[in-house]
Amino acid sequence: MSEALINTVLLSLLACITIGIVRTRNLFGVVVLSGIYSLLIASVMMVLDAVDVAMTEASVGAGMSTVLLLGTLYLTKGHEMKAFKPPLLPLFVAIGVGAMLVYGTIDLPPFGAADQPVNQHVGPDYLARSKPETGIPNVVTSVLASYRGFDTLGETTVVFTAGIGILMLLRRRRKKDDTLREGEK
Amino acid sequence: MIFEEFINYYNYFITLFLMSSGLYIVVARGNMVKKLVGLGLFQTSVYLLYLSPGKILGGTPPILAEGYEVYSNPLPHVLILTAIVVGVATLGLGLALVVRIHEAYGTIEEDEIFSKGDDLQEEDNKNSTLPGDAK
Amino acid sequence: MRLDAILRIVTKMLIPFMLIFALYVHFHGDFSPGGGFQAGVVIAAAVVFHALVFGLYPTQKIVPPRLVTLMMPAGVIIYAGVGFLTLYLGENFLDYDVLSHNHHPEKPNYHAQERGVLWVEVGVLTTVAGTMISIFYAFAGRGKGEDKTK
Amino acid sequence: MFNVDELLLLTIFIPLIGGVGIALLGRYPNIRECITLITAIILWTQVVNVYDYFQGGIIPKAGPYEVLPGLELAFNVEPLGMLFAFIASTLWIINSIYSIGYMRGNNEPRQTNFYICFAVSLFGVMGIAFSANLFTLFLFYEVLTLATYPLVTHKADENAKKGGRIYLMILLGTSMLLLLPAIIWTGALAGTLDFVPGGILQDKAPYAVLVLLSLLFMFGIGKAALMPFHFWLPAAMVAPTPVSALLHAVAVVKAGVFSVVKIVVYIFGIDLLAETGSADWLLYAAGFTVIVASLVALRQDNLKKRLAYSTVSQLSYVILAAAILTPISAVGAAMHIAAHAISKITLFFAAGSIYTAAHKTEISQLDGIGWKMPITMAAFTIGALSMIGVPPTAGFLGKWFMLQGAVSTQQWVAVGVIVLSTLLNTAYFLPIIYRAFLVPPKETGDHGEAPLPILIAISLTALGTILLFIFPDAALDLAKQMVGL
Amino acid sequence: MSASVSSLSPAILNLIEHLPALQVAIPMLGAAFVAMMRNGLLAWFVSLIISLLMPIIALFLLHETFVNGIVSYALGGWAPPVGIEYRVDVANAFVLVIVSVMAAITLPYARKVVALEIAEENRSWFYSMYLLCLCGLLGIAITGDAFNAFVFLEVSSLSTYAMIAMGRDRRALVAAYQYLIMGTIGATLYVVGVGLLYVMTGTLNFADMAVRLKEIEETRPILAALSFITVGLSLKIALFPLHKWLPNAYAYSPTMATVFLASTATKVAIYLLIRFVYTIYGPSLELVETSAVTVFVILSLAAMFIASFAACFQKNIERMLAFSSVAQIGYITLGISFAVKTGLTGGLVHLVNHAFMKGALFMCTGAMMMRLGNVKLQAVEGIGRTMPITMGLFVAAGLSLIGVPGTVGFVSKWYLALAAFETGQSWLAFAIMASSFIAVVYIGRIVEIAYFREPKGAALLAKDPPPSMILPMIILVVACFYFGIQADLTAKTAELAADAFLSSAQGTWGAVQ
Repeated sequence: MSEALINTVLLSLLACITIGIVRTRNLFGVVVLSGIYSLLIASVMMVLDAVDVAMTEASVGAGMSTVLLLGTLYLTKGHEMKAFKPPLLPLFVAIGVGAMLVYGTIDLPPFGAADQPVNQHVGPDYLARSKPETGIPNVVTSVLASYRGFDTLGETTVVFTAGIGILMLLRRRRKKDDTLREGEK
Repeated sequence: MIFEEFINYYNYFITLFLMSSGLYIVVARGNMVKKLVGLGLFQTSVYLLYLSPGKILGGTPPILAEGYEVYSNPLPHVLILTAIVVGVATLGLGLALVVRIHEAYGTIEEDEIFSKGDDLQEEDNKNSTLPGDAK
Repeated sequence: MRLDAILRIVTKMLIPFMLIFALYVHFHGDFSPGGGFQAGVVIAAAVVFHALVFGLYPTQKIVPPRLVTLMMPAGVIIYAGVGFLTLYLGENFLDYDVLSHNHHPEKPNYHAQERGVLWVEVGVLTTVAGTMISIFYAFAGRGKGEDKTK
Repeated sequence: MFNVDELLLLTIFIPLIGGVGIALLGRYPNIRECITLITAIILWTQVVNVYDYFQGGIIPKAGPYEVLPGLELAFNVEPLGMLFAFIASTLWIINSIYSIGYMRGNNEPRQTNFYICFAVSLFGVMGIAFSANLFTLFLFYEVLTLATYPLVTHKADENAKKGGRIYLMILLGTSMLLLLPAIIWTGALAGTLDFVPGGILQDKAPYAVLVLLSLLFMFGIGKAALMPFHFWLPAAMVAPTPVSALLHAVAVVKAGVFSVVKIVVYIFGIDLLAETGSADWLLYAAGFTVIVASLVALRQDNLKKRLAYSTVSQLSYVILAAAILTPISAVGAAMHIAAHAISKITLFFAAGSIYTAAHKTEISQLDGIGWKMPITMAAFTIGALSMIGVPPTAGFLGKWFMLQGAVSTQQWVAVGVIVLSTLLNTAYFLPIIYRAFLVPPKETGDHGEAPLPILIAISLTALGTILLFIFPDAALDLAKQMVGL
Repeated sequence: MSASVSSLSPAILNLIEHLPALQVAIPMLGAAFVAMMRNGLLAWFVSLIISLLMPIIALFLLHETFVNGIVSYALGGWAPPVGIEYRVDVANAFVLVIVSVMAAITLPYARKVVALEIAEENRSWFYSMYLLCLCGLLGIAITGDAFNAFVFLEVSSLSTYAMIAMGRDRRALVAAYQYLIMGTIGATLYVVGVGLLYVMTGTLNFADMAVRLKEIEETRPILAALSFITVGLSLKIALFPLHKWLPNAYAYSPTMATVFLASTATKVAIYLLIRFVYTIYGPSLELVETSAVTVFVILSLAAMFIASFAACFQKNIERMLAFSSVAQIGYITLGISFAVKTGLTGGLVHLVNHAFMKGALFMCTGAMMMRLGNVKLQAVEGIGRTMPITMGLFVAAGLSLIGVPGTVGFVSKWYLALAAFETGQSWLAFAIMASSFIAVVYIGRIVEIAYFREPKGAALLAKDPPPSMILPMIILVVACFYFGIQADLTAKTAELAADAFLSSAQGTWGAVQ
């Protein structure tokens, strides 16, 4: 029960931070808040027993993303303009998706139960097979690199794709051939 | 009883709150950096959606060791690891685009960009001389 | 970036530890949380840290941009290469069992699995570290006005 | 050399091959026009060849070539198609001769394109004439539309562009929005699209669907110019005269009424329509078009426009004949296709001849022209008489069979329409002849007759108009075979 | 693997067995190598070789599925559902063939335009992005695992954003950004849907999911998952009204990217949607009775008409064609929503037909772009005279878009209208015809401008592009006509693919143990 309680508290904090992000117009503030957000969600992941994920989220979400966002802000502007459009459509979209999700989640199995399909069908297989088949005690690693190794290859490719894409966009060119893109100096 | 119900579904409620807020920021805000932050929130909500059902109360992380019987489900962890990586990759590419847009337009507000040409359509490409020789 | 000497010395001392930690995270990934991805991020963090304290140019002398750019595809090549190797050895794509000397199709093979996992994690590490550092270089090298670092 | 079936296929493809030849050698005007003529003559001999086989009891067939399950390309020879192919190939020769004179005489630009498109149009016509199912018919129907579009817009000025736009929009629009759904619907109902004597829709569709289908088909064939889809014809008058001749006499409108008759006879079946009465509306629609188009023609001063509305009216004669739904009137329809083709081409040739020699386009300018261009105006007179239906011209035959059919089934509306429209025909053609020969010229323009190729062509068609009356047997036989008389 | 190949030598046999993995792994590895190259020409050559290899593999796979029905390949040697499975039936193989054939045709065309539009030092990276996009698209089409599909969706999406951003002017950046936002929302919604399905079934494998869904039947998370997946993929498909990103993305991206994406990218997302609706939900939900189908029909119709009308008012040919793409997507989704074999066949055959004609049209437009600098309507005045071959091919492909009989466009329309009559919704047939008639207006407009006006400015000096670009255009246009007269290959395969989908909807895609 204490697990569930910690979980609840952390999630409530998360919701508060989210409201802060929505309302803050200073972009530096937003970046700081989103860093805190990432750390909080990493803690939630710890509570949910996802230690690998928590570690990644902490380093990527709180670390890498924040560095990138700050870098971007350094290169652009620090403040958000007031929006021209009335937020009716966005509210409608957000509420629509929310409602769809409410509709969808009402029948979901309750939190933390061991007898739901997720914990019955494929998941336990990994727990049971990892040691005898691969000899790796960290089941996340064995699933990541072996059972679903192809996903991870795809994930590596995603990183590679994004990296090349960013370099294509941002790398300083040796020669000035920017005549091709108007508006640039 | 009601409290239990509340606890049982609290994760999902927070999930959908995060998701709605993220989507709201993406659609309502015109600032391109803010939009990407909102997109991040939106993606983060998915992490909770996947991880919550995998948790078994009283379980431990899925690292097999003597003395533990109940482990949480490892599969969602693997999936979310991938999702986090995809998220940061998207964020990075998006921010790179924002930097370039700022250089090209001098602003990162969508409203200002679109006010320069109706939905990008009318803009003249008089300067778009090609680097190579066309003839 | 003319900061006081203490910071510079502390940084110089810290960075090897960060790298060692990265290696620990990587190679101990089988037994504890972590793996190639996290290790790659830590390595990238070490380089970023160095660049923040000593400036972009000195860092790029130690870790040249050309190298990190090559690391990105190199990681994918290592990872996919393991897959093609298993294909070449006559099993399915990324079926690590075949990577040991005494391979029997039916018997599980710890050694081969661990070897395969290790190599693909090396691939992940290479790509992630390379990409993260590259992105950092790209952002940092695109100063608001002039390129001060070059 | 070829077996019968290959012969049929070859016949269809001859114009296309000719077109390719013209495209390749378009740089040399003489060779180009030789190819056109030679192709036309070869095509004619081949059609005659096919006719011989056909009369000898061998029915040439090609296909079916399956496009997809249930959709086939197939060709065969049946009487009405044979008649249509024969008319078109004959008139192509004459039209080619005329074109050479006209295009050179008026120094038209882009003549190569003109000849290519003309040849491709004939390819479309041959395909339509020998089509063995609705899909093949539709395919070549659209080929014809698209191949004639560059011809209509040949002048490439604002007017031509506008005319072309209307032409394309009406023809493509009706065929895609009405005809194609009708075809697919028929396919879905009957399971086949083949032309079968007696029709394929017997017991396949309820009354309401039959009515709807008949509406879709009849209005969908925009080339038949049933009102209100007729105004592409006047719009297309911007084209050079040989093209107008092609549109009005040889190919396009004929393809339209040909398709109408074919669909009435081979898809619905005369009996089915007569029993269920699902196409009764057609009689009125056609009768309306006949009368109204004639009235509109009366008010046109532009010669080509008056001829155009005359065409609209005459086409609906054919539809009317088909709608009377007796075998004998169907014979009349077939005969009228032939008669109208040869007489209308004469009239258009005459109009073009006047334009080439005197550069006159309005009827009010024609005072006394008959004495300066006697051959042209004599031919015009013969053509006009045929339109009115006076013996000894071909126009009489069609009307005769139609009347016979209408009277035998006591459809007095049809009889009334035919009689009334004959009067109207007289009313808009006679004044032209009167002006040409009996009103003295106001101005003294110095021009003589048109160039020789034009005169040759025009004399041939005028002669044909009379010969078809005197020797109608071949055409009549085919028409009767169609309905099994 | 099958009797037909058993006579081959063991090495080849081994290779054939691993074709599903090679189909995706080769472009992936190729992309990594290409990214290392400094020479753009070499990068092009390697990409060309890989692109030419892909259709061969895809056709082999298609042949295998003809012989064996379903080809299953366990990646990593782990049997599904524990491992990731590649599961190929006629339907996947059909999509694989479309994508890879279009890739193989695009690449020869690409060398000149890429050399012209992409800065030299970015060229090899651009080809690398292209290969990654190809890899991602093939990966989505071939996989039998819901999450794996997401990963490859992202591979293709991220590379697409990067390619679009390389466009001619700064608008490309904004277009790429917009697409990035929309695309990521779409992908995330897809993941949410998959997440709900995963929570309810405990599996990610398509076939396993289908079996287990049948057991739990209609619960609300399942229905919500369907709507999340549908909306998410519809964003990727650019189904009306979620199409806003597409016109800008197609109009301002580099020519090669436009040609390749227009003929492949949305098709794969459509495939994935059909896979979910038919194979996974098919056995447990009554397809025809869901009111979702009605919504789909309405949206398809809206796309067919509104986007077609919008196309009529565009001043830029690429934008016009992009709007036309949105309309054509409407045909495909309409075909799917008939839920009968004829309709599904129509939708599927339009996948390939649309790839042919849009590929050809965008290639022609790219050639105009190359000669004129832009493709606004004023720019193309009179090019019917100065660029006769390009314009002729444009008109020919345009006829196919209109759906003139004898072209592939007609074949698609035929199936769709037939399905409308078969299902008793005759009015839909008329709607299909009416919307395709709008194509006459916008194609006709360009024809009039290109042929009835005098060339001026750049158009005066323009000439047809070099043979390396003409040839792919001709191939596609000939395909437009050949498969319009002889539709055996495309239509029959599409029919088999439709059969595969429909039989999978009966729960015969096979259970996995």
